[in-house]
Amino acid sequence: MTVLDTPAKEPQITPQLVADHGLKPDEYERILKLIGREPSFTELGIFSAMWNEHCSYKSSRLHLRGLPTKAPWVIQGPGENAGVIDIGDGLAAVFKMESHNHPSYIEPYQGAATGVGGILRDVFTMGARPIAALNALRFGDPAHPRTKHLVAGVVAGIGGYGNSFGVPTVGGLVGFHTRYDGNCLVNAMAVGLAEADKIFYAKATGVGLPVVYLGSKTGRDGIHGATMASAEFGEGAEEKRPTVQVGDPFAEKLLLEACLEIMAAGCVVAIQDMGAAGLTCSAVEMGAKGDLGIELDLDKLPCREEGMSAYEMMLSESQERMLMVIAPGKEDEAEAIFRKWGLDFAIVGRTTDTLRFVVKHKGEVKADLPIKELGDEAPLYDRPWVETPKQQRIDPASLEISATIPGALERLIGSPDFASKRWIWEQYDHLILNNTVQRPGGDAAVVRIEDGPKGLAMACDVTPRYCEADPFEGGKQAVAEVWRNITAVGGTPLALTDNLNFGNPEKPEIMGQLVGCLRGIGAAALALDFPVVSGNVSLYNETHGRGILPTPTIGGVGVLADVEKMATIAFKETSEIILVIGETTGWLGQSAFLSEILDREEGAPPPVDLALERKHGDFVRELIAEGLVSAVHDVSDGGLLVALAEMAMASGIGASLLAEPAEVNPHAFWFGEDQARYIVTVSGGEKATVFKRAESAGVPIAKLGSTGGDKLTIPGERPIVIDALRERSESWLPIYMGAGMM
Amino acid sequence: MKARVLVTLKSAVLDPQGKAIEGALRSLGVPGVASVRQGKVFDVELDGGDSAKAEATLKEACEKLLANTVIETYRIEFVG
Amino acid sequence: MKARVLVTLKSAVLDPQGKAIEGALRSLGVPGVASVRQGKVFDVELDGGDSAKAEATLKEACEKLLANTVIETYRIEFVG
Amino acid sequence: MKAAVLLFPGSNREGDVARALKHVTGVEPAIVWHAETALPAGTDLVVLPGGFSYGDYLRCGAIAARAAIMEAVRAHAARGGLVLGICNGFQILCESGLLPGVLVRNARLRFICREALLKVERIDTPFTRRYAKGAVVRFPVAHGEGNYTADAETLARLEGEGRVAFRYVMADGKRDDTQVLNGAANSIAGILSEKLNVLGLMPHPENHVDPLVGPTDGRALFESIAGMLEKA
Ligand SMILES: Nc1ncnc2c1ncn2[C@@H]1O[C@H](COP(=O)(O)OP(=O)(O)O)[C@@H](O)[C@H]1O
Ligand SMILES: [Mg+2]
Repeated sequence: MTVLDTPAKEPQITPQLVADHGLKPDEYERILKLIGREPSFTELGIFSAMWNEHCSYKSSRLHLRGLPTKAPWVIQGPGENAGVIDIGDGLAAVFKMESHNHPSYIEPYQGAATGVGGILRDVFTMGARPIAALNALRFGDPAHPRTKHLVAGVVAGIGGYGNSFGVPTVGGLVGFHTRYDGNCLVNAMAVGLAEADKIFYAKATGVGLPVVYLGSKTGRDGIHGATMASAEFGEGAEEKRPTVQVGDPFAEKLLLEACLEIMAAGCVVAIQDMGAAGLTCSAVEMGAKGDLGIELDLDKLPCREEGMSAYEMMLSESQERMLMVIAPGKEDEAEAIFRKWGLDFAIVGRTTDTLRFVVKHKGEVKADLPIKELGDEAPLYDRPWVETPKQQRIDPASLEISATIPGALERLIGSPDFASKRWIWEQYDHLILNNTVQRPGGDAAVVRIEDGPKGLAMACDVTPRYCEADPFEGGKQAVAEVWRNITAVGGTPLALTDNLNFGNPEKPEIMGQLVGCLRGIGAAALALDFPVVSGNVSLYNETHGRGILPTPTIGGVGVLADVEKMATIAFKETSEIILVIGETTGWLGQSAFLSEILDREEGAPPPVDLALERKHGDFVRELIAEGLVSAVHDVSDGGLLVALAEMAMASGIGASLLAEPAEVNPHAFWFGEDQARYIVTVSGGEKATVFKRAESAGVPIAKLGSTGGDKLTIPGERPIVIDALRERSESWLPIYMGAGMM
Repeated sequence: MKARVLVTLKSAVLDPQGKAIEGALRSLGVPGVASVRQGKVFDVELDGGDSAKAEATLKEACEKLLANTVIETYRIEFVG
Repeated sequence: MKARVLVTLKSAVLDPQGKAIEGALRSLGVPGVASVRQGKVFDVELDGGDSAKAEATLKEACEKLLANTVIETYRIEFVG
Repeated sequence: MKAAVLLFPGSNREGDVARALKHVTGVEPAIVWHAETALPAGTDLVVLPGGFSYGDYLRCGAIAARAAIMEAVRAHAARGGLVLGICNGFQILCESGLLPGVLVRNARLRFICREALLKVERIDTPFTRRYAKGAVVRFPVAHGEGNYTADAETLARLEGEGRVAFRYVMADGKRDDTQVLNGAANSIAGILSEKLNVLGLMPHPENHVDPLVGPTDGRALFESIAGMLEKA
């Protein structure tokens, strides 16, 4: 490939080339107006990177503005590599979630691995040491020919990267639905710990300071899918420009240690990882945020391959790289640290006072652009959208149900969405760092901070079925469920990160889903004092014109004052009283029961009363803190009986349940998905106290039964043997993955 | 019938293993190694002796399983 | 100068990866594969053009690092 | 007791083992960089921690086994000094020839992180003297390549000389080589050198020392070492 080496042979800027860069004609007009001339080839590449959906959020930005992002404990909200919250004792939690959907579909192992790599880098770029990782995965129908291959590859890739890097992967979610057949979702979340007054930012300060490149060398990884395919690059282009990057967790681990070491040594003024759109995005961001210009000399760039052009260097998405502005006089110290860790270190540019982004290569100026306008003047769309039509509430009496209650429970527990995900999380090292106080399988993971007693609780959730039926309620529900899960372990929820996965925003219905979900997320975040501190948007998740289910994954972090007081879902003793907090009306619309047992995805999803969420959650958290309850589980999809079964399976202790109240349809009572509910157990001695407390707090509470035996029994129904239930739960995934897998 | 399938990373794809091995050889004092790239080799025994059929089988195996053509290329050789 | 080093498991050593591939190929409906064994291949670029010296270098590389002779054997080939 | 924990590029459980040593013995171990050529003076115990040294590229432990510091470790072992290799550390010990055999990919080809039951095969070693005779303990495993393999002759010698220190067992306390979680020959989880001063084991005793995060069966291993050295 010599074509790109000689400037004379750089492609002509034609309408086709502009289109291949994903720029619309009016967007190109905007560029011409902004710079007053035709852009060079390299400049066109830079614009395409800065103005694509991924970097500019041009379809979502307008609506993201409505999210609540502030609270007294928020140190850094959206706008940096990750959000930062104060967790007391001089410490901060740094976290974010990010998608790697498309690469994971193409190359599941590397796609998922580099997704994990990217989010870990976002966290340690801020000066935090990653202490936990989570992942939210959505696959197509298990029967779809590609699903098994994707599950195997994605899980191995997440484990392969996280295990080697040395972060415990402590939680997440996995769901299956035919609407993800052509677009799996891989949303990775990382949580780090830093000293609250030692957070590092992308904003550069100081003129004439060295801009330093660190980490692995630059190759032709991931350079622009669209341009790659274009004819100008000739034969063999594909061989030369892989769109999928290969992750190197080993290099990332070294990069982590080296970065934290030079940060501690006071060498770093500003730092930005090279993620999507690599050098372009990171350099522009550092300069623009600091009101400075940046001048890069690409002759100094450490390259993995020969003959790379300026265009390629600016757009490469090679992994495990960082850009920094180094403090005056600290270059040698910083370099020595990087050399010790065996990483590349090169001064590739300097800050200027010109507010220009200048790129030089082989004695030529390849780009000279106004740095602030590159970001600030990016297109912003108020795309047309239509509201999702409301659906009717489903009346349980109208349903024809042949399944018995025990039969329905067994089917649900053995179904892909509910079956145990042990096969997956056992491939993740969830114990490294020796702080995992609550392992996978509970409501939220809990990770001890340093030697304790404080801990962080974290969880991610979303119910896409709800979001599709009613984006606003679905958005609220996703936030509420995360908040509830953190509460259920005894945590005080502090802040959330969101990962908005949707179809094509140019379709008004899809845009309506995005807008609706964001409003719901905003409303819930506000009502629950659970601000949004970071996030990511992934649009165009569509195949053959059909979008995925709207999937705004929410990841939340909360704090526990004392992990010894943490609650878990397992029943602890026999003869304890089982109570449900919150009201059970038997809401079956969009429930798992309706979908899995009756094969209908219909009706309005359960409404979320945010005031009740808060009241009930605060009440449960108090009970936990005072040690009044022995087991706690939030009630979410699958309803009461699934929650009870999970508590029983986690302990091996069964329960004798009372008959459902006469006014509620039995199936609706046991499987309905009313929100704002928790199941708790108390000893006989504490029952009166808890009831009295509930009454004075105005919280509905009712007895469901008592623990004991090795079965779940409901009057008039066949007993459900816990061991057999557990066997169903544990066997689905291994059997599914077993046949013919590598 | 015996065949050998070589699966290697495309030339522009990062090969972290190869890179680590280069470094190790250098520090072990093995001289003169300019670069190393690591791949996989599959020694395959096939039923029957029809080499055209065997080639077709192996090609199918590569496309479906042994190689991910997004990042890897493969080569089929007959050994005897 | 280019060379290729093949590192394969000794025949007495169990190869679970090979076995898994056999199974996977069968369930994918690829016919006629009797057995598969997986190994590693290293494509090595060497400085200079002296093939005797290159061979010595590679032998040293294999003995010192590339193969674990407890379970593996190696083979050096020159490609051109 | 003076302990030194080696640090290779890509090690990642060095902090866990250092913390466990501190927890049990009250003394912070020294962290020793792989490029050093000598151990700190007076080192009693060398620990090769878990992790993915050099990314586990090529073969697990292969590149680290050739690191500069390993000469010093060899000399320390030859003098009868204690060496403990956990997980990747065990792999490094095998690759360096300090222990026989090799650890290959788990039989089911997947990484596996879970609690495992182990039988303590003998309690007359520097690493196990604080365990009860015939004890069955619970340590977590977290590895993708922990499948211990050696030729028949080596296995026979290890068994004959009583050099298997820990063995995976089933819930009933008995070994079942057909069910062992990673496929290890003779259900071997850990082996000793001839002089019993070098122990390599795949599971992680260092992750089971603190009641807040799980069982505490790993403590006795570190207590054994510490107690042994105090007496000496
Ligand atoms: N849905 C969202 N909600 C809140 N903040 C968001 C959302 N999407 C993106 N952000 C914020 O916008 C900034 C840029 O995001 P992104 O481009 O994904 O970061 P990076 O360049 O690190 O990958 C980040 O601070 C991120 O937290
Ligand atoms: Mg970032």
